[in-house]
Amino acid sequence: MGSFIYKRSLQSLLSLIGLIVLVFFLARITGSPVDLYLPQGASQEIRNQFNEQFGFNDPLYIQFGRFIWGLVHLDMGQSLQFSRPATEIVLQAFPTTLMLAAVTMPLVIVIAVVTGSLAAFKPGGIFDRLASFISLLGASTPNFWVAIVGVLVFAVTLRVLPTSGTGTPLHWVLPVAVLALRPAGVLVQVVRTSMLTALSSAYIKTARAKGVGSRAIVFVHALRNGLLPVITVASDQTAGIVNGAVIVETVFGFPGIGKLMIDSVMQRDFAVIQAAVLVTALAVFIINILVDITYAIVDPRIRYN
Amino acid sequence: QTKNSVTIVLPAGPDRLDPCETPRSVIGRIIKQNVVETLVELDYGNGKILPRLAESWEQPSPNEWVFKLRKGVKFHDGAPFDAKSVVYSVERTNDPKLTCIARTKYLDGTSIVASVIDDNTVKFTTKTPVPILPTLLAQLAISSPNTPKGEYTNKPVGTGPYRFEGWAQGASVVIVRDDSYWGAKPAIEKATYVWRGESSVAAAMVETGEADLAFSIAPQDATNKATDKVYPNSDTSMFRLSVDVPPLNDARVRKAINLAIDRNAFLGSVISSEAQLAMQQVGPSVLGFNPKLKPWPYDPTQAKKLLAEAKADGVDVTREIRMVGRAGMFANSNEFVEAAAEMLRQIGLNIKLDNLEMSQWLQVANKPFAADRQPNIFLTMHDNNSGDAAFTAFFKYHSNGRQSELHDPELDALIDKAGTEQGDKRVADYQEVFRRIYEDKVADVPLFHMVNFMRVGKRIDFSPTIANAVELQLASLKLK
Amino acid sequence: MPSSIRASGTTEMTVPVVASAKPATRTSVARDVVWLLWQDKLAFGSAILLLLVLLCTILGPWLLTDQARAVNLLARNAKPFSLDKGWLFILGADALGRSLLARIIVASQNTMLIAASAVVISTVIGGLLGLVAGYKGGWVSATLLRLADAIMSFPSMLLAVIVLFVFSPGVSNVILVLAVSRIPIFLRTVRAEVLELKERMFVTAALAMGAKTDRILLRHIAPMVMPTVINLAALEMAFVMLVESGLSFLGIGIQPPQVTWGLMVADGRNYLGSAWWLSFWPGLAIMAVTMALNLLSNWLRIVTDPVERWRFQTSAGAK
Amino acid sequence: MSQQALLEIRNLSIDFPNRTGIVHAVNDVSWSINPGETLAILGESGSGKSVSASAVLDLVDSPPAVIAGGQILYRGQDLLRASKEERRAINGKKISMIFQDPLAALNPVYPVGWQIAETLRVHGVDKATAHARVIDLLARVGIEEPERRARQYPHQFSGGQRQRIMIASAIALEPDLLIADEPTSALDVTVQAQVLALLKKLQSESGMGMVLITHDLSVVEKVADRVVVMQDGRIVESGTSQQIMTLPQHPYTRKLLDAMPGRHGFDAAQEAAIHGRTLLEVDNVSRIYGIRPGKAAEAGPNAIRAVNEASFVLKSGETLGIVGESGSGKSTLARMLLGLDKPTIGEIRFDGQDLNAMSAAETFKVRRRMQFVFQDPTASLNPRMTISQIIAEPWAIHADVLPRKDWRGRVIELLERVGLKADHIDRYPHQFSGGQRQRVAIARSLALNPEVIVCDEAVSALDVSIQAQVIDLLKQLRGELGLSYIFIAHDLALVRDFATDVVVMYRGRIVEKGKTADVYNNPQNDYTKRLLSASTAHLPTAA
Ligand SMILES: Nc1ncnc2c1ncn2[C@@H]1O[C@H](COP(=O)(O)OP(=O)(O)OP(=O)(O)O)[C@@H](O)[C@H]1O
Ligand SMILES: Nc1ncnc2c1ncn2[C@@H]1O[C@H](COP(=O)(O)OP(=O)(O)OP(=O)(O)O)[C@@H](O)[C@H]1O
Ligand SMILES: [Mg+2]
Ligand SMILES: [Mg+2]
Repeated sequence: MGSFIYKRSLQSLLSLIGLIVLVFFLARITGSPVDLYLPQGASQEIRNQFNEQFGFNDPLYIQFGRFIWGLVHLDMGQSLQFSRPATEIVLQAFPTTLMLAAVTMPLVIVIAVVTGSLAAFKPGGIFDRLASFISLLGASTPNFWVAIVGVLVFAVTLRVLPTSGTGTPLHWVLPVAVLALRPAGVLVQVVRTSMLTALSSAYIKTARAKGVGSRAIVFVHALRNGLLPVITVASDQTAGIVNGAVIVETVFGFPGIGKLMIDSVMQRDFAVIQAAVLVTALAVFIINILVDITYAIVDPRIRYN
Repeated sequence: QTKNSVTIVLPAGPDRLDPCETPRSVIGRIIKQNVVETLVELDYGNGKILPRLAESWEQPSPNEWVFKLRKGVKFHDGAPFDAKSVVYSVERTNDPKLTCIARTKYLDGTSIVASVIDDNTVKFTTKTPVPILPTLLAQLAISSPNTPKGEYTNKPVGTGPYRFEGWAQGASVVIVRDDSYWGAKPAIEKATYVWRGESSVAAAMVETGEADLAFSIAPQDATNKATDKVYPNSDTSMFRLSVDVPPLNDARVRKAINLAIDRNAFLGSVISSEAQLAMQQVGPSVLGFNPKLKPWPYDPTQAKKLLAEAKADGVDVTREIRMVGRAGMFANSNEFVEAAAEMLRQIGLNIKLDNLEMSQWLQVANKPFAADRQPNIFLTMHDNNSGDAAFTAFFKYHSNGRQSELHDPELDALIDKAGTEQGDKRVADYQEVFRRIYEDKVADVPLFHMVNFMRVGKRIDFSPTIANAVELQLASLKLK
Repeated sequence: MPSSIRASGTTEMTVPVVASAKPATRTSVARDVVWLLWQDKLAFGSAILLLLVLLCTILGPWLLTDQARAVNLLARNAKPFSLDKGWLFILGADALGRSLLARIIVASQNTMLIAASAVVISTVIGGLLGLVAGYKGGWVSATLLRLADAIMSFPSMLLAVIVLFVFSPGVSNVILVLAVSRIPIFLRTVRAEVLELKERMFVTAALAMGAKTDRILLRHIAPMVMPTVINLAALEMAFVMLVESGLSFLGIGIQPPQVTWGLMVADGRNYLGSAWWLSFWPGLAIMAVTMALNLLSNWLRIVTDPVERWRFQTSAGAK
Repeated sequence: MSQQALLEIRNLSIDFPNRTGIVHAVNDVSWSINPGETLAILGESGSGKSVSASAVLDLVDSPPAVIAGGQILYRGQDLLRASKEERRAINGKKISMIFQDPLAALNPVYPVGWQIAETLRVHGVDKATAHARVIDLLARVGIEEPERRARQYPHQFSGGQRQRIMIASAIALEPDLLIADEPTSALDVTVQAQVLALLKKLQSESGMGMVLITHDLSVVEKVADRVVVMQDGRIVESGTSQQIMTLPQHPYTRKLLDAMPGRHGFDAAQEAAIHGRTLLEVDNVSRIYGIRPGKAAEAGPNAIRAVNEASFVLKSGETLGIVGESGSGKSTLARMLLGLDKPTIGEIRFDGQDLNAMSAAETFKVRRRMQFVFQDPTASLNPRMTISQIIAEPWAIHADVLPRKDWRGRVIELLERVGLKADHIDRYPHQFSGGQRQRVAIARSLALNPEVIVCDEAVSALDVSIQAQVIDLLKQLRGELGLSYIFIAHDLALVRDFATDVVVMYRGRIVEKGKTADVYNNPQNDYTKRLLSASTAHLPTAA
């Protein structure tokens, strides 16, 4: 196991570097930031000064060299927008998104596993129909729409929740619900499908012959066999939570990394984009290593040598 | 929430809180005249200059201005407000290491130098005569001499009625009343600024009492007459036409476009009914505004006729014309351009619509223009909240202006001249500039002087004005 | 009444042959599919709905483009369920007074084009790479997976924003971005299944018969992963429509006068407080298509699985 | 009490409704069993034995199956009327079952020890007791190192070992009634004897009734008190074991008994047929599990030497029987012969060429000449392919063998040769009984007219009459085409009938090899002697 993690981390490091290089160039071909940071009527002289100061005058390979040199010294550069180190900005925003994900995903997984399994137990039954309908509803409603309707209904009309912002646990209810909606919807479907397959296997008959109760058949025997695709999709949804976070953070005014990322692209704040991608990528790589380890734990036939 | 504190919802959060950036509304609305003050204050309603930290001023020679400072004022950190601190602020603002907008937009090209005459007297020297120097100084916030030079600060220290308390990145900024303030003690003790991009959420926050004031909400969210108040935001929207590129180089085509857009139909639907039809780039409160210009009627028949005439003269009126908008330029701006494009298609023009993002939009907005560009109908929104047409005329219409499509030597001369005048002559010259552009050249398609809606909570007694486009003096808020 | 047939071993066993498996002519296959669909009423309804949408995508823009574009500011946000302005306004009008019904029909083309192309591209590429990554292992797998990780760690919104800033936000670029950013999920899902499937005895058997890798992957393993993939693809259709909508929310999606359901929802959200129908109908369209695709994919999963197919083929299955 | 039967099945009928008709899998079947008694169900493959037995434990899936009528009375209580809860309490505790297909029947993701303990735990035994009991049970069914192996997963066990794990799980709670579906088909005779003795002992201790579904007549002879014979979903004959074995009435029963292997002498003609060249050479081959590839030297305590320094030669026309203890490495050896696994040490040569040093193209050619039938028929058929697709697959792979238009005809021909019908051609594997599936696998192996067929327990799931039919077919092909076989089997009588040469394996090693007659008549090795003496086959003296 140790050597597997070591090897994986090494590979991940390589692709992380590749990713960062890609982001560096991609970001830069979206255009120069100079006009965004200066008044529209700013003179050529001032514009030159700006470019000079931030090194945008230099050829791209020199800028790249500088970036790599900084990276080696763990310096991701200064944010143009905030005039502070990009790393600092990103690390301030990241915990909020991480918290959102850490609250949302376990919730989603528990809901999905329970609902999906129960639905698969009696395919075509009332519960199955209802669960499928609701989960598909969740999977196909735009989250910004839900967010705004949520605010209008729960905060404005019913007055049971605050509209937006952070602070009390109540403030987290709507954002988490909005964020959970799609992953939960998708996962319920995935759990249901793979449970159907697992439940039709021969070993389920054995368990029934042993007198194992239906709950244990579903949650002990079938679930673990049906878990591989569920883990895969769940990890994808976890990584994708940043997408939902963009919307949720925008609507609810959460100071997270999702909105920060989009804003910094809009603002051509290259250092922040790079730092943000690095941080999310790191998170995703860690998730994926954990996922692979989970595969092997869940299914003993999969071993990494 | 305690009784004397308020929460204010802004449409966007600040990226830094440096005093030298106060002309930017994301920053100015929080700290300008609240935390940091200026020597003089602009009365946005009529362009008059009022004393603030300076008690009086005079212009001993064309290139010199002398300002007498208020006595006994202290910065929040205890440093005395005196001539030295003013000089320090000017030097800091002029530091080329910072892109302070006070310098890059207002002081650039003036080579302004401040010097101490005595503790309470400062002299400003400029290279060339700057008749509107007090107007410029209304944009320059004075900050404590302990503010570091050569780098931005996020902890503004000024002389204002409020002290900067804290900034939670991405979440909120808090300022609290400073009881040692030199002037009258405002009613509000503490203000918390938060920001929400979604207008409906911002409006909801005030409705539910989570906030007391939402700075700008979309017209369709302004559904409550009692709380939703309209104010001109000093923005003027306009389609700029690429007058050099066929078929827009033909005045008849440009006239046809002006005639084909049913501006009145937009009012009360996509655009607030409180917005004013515009005939020029600056609003009525700006020095140089020409009140005599008449709006274009909506006359598609006439427009079609003009196009037919042009066509008969060999102008290719069916060439694809690119209409460029910008997502979120103003509330419903996407809908606006869609409808406008449709109106132009109605008279037979071939319009392709592009909604660009800020940076791309700037690329099209600014010179150098692409050599092989398509004919452009380019949506712009210009805000002149400095009260003087100088900040508009040159930049938008002079041959050397960065966003000017025109190169008319007579107009250039007129603009140059107006810039050096003072008083009524200055007003008259600028009015002539705008008339010439509008009537003679038909250089663009003026649209509206825009308004914003502010939702003011029930606890607060406040009516917004054009000043609130860039600042919100908490002192003017009254609790009911 | 179905005839009774006796089960037996060697000697006299006469078991009915499943009709669909006969060396079939084209019409009988079609009839069979319809018959199988009819057995699952929900799937049947879904198929009808999708056919309808298909019809809209083909004919809609051709018939209704003008009506979908005609601005009438007087009919701004006209209420639904009123025939005063003609049947086209039965669903109400949008903020520029355009018929919502006409717009939804016209928008179906771009919406489906974007969603289907993006999903098909990512399914095919992701699926094939996943097969290879799962089956081959070693450095091939490692490379593919780390590439997938890299794409995955680039939030699709961010990728979309960057790419659409560099290139123009036209239909094909939107498709490209969405397709690329969805490849990893298919790759990883397929790979995970393949890891287990390749250990199955029938794969070993095929190997021992001399089957080449392509045959093993395409004939033996792919059909086993298909249900999962189809199911996922149906869900991804919804996701792609929603991301596209999200891009419009951020102001960088499809550009008018092009229109998609996602764009309509995004535009309509400004009026949620005052005119719910603007975003509701296109949202409903997205939902209905998602629902239909998923019901159909569930049906397909059962039909393609011989062990499950009895549900539609026996008289008992109807119970 | 004593006059009340432990379990009585009355007029049971089970149908599989199909789109075009109904398959009557079980038709008006009645039998009963008393405590302490052993009832053997004999019958043709596909005659409804497994389905009727599954019904007792509520394991027929309905739908698709429909229980069309009848009663299943457990101590007078009609199980078909009992609630799910009541049946659950009976399942595993009062009545338990050993399944025909032990690989599929074990959950792949849980350790085997856990799975055995589960039976105990769901019926209220605490964890520690259960664990101790599991270890004890594993030891009793002959699994060595039970502590360690209890922690291993099903895929790490050989076919026979899995079957024994199933047995351990089924007898864990000492049920009233044990239904054993082919419980010993994958066991070698010594282990088989051990297991049967264990079951007998349980019976005498606790009065357990046992329903034994089997093809192995020698087992029936040895343990059954009464026998019912099934054909076509019906009972065609029933009586005491003695009656049936000596005085069969029904023609089918008679056919069965006639087909019982080992009743004929060694076939002299077989030996005469061998004049071939060397086809396969196994040269000092070892396969060690649990070490890193290429690190044979560092084999630690956890390394399993599944095959240990094995060597033998196969000539064309020869049939090499491999017999031996369950878990002695026979399947592993077969896998290596087919190139599916690589020897850790040693070399396997086909036609003089090292299998593992061949180019892809050469391997491809060899694969056409060497076919196989695996131990586990269910798993080796792709569940999504029809029978015709499965059998035609070799032609799809080796494109030049047969033009596509002839496939269907040839498939039907092959099906008929292995005793299946043309009607079956478009069915899917799950629609067959265990024995039928095995025949499909055999048909497939014949498709390419290979030179060697490696048969791993190829006929153990077949009833003796079909078995005889298949063996006859194989013999016929051997005669006609000079085919060679590697024939792995537990049924010593069958090997004796069919093989020209025998290799005996014990704990991964080849302990004895030679001509069949020599080995059978004059065994040298201790293990071989034990094996032969444990064999219940009646061995007449050589002709
Ligand atoms: N799902 C199904 N659909 C249709 N027919 C089926 C299905 N399952 C089983 N059968 C048929 O039911 C009959 C009885 O099968 P069963 O498994 O009981 O045979 P068996 O006597 O146990 O045979 P074997 O000795 O080969 O295991 C067979 O003819 C089989 O083809
Ligand atoms: N993947 C594995 N990991 C560890 N041990 C294994 C693995 N596969 C097989 N073994 C062990 O190797 C030994 C030989 O197994 P093999 O399947 O060759 O036995 P066999 O002779 O075919 O037995 P049977 O007659 O019961 O089928 C067994 O002890 C088995 O437990
Ligand atoms: Mg059976
Ligand atoms: Mg074996």
